[in-house]
Amino acid sequence: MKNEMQIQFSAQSQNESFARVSVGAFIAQLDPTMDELTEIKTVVSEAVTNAIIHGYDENPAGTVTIAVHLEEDVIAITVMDEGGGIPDVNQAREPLYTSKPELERSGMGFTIMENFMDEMNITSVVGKGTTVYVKKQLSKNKVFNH
Amino acid sequence: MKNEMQIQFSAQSQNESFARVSVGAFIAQLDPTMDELTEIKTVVSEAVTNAIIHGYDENPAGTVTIAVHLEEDVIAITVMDEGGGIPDVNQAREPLYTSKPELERSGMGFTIMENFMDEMNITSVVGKGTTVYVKKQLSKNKVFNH
Amino acid sequence: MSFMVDIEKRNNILCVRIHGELDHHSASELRRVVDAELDDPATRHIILNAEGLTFMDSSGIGVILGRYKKLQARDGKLVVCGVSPPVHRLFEMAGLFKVLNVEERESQALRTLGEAV
Amino acid sequence: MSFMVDIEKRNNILCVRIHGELDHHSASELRRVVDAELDDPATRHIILNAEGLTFMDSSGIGVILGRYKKLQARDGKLVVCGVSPPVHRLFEMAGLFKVLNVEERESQALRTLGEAV
Ligand SMILES: Nc1ncnc2c1ncn2[C@@H]1O[C@H](COP(=O)(O)OP(=O)(O)O)[C@@H](O)[C@H]1O
Ligand SMILES: Nc1ncnc2c1ncn2[C@@H]1O[C@H](COP(=O)(O)OP(=O)(O)O)[C@@H](O)[C@H]1O
Repeated sequence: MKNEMQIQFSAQSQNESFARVSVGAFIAQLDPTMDELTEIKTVVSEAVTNAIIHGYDENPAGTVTIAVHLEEDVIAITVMDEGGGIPDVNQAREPLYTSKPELERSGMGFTIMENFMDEMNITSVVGKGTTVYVKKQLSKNKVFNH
Repeated sequence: MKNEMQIQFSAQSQNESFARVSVGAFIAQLDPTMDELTEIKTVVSEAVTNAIIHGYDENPAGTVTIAVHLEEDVIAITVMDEGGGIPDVNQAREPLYTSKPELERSGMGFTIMENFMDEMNITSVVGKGTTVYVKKQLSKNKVFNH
Repeated sequence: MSFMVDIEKRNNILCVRIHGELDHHSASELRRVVDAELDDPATRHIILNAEGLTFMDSSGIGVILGRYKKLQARDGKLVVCGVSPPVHRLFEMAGLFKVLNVEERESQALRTLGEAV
Repeated sequence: MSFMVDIEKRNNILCVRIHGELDHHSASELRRVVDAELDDPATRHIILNAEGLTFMDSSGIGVILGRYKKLQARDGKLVVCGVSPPVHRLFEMAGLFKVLNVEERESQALRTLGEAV
């Protein structure tokens, strides 16, 4: 089965839960385990929160875009913003690194995303925006294939 | 409060429930009553089903777009397709009229949408597509304003 | 999405219990299951128990009317029970109460069809 | 989204029970409620009861660490209880168990802080 969707919404914190629920409802058709569903919702929450806080400095005029692509048992998610961008992606990926300690950010966002998914790619251009691509193969079919 | 989102997805029937859940999660921030939430989910389901069945003849290559705009206690929803279009909109709006009785359509979709919302507008061009715009003021604030 | 049909046969009555969300997507599942049973000419009446339904749109009306017509052809009855207020509203809008028998519970529906419970 | 904080004071201990989804949006609510109580210098320890939590992301880690630092400054302790497996995993990833006291239930957390229950 192949399926895809895209959602766009204004950079407001109350949309973080909307984003999680939407992606969760979309991937439900692949019948993920509860753990997989939680992991994916967490990853979406991290990436969307980053776009809102770091990308747009919580300016609601900004737009966050999420694209989800399903094919067989593989979920690919792209979270995009056209915000400030990341000057040093390698530094940003480091556990506990945050550029906004004053907002009590933990610096764990990218670490969690990397841990919960099979693959993570970050493309960012300062002044242009950031795109985070993550991919995960659901375990179920792997189990049945063996 | 002002907020907006847009979702796009391929014209497949399993996305009908995704569309309802997404719109439901988005409007939840206005704290609608259970009845209002059910009405809006039903309206979304009707319009999306029409786009998939009538607009695209269930061809998954088609894309359905939903845009939701919130402002104070007013919800405005637009459901768009770039499918076959409606030759006679007045006829289409009539209760029990359906062009696909062989699919056991009831012809009640537009009647339900009109009944559950305050306003409904249909724009359609044959060969270009259909846009359904619906609007609803949530009751809560009305109650408190008196 | 969650949709489930379970069925039970009692003489010439088919009891159909539906759970979850009935829309265009799940309507085809309901149609498939019920029509397979209607292939047996001994099945004459249907009781549709909608107690477990959490959502329904006009696709549900279509599939119910479709089964109603099939039963009419064999002089059978369709009785619906466990109708929630939102589903009730849709039935009313579509004028379904003019053609359908409605009972509160499955036991009453069975009695309506002359079955001892 | 659903998020709720409720608090109870027991001598110098603030019991904070959180329910629903803790993300960046709701973290500010939790911060506001708890910091208002920490304005009172008599509040020395916090028990964070996460039993009712249905979702948490790294924003939750940030707000918890922030309160931990505030308590350290007054020689107080932060004890967390009712941690579900998904939340446990996030705590582990962030190394929170190195600095936080964790107990299974609120009664145990109270005992840890020397409060009779
Ligand atoms: N969408 C984004 N736009 C701009 N900068 C970002 C974005 N996402 C992440 N960053 C940068 O990467 C850093 C690390 O991100 P992350 O690991 O999620 O931690 P945190 O969000 O807690 O700071 C952020 O502090 C920020 O500087
Ligand atoms: N998006 C659409 N594209 C093309 N035709 C449509 C669309 N929506 C509705 N129609 C037309 O309007 C008619 C009435 O729609 P509706 O009241 O929803 O009933 P039903 O879907 O049960 O046929 C349909 O049968 C179809 O001919």
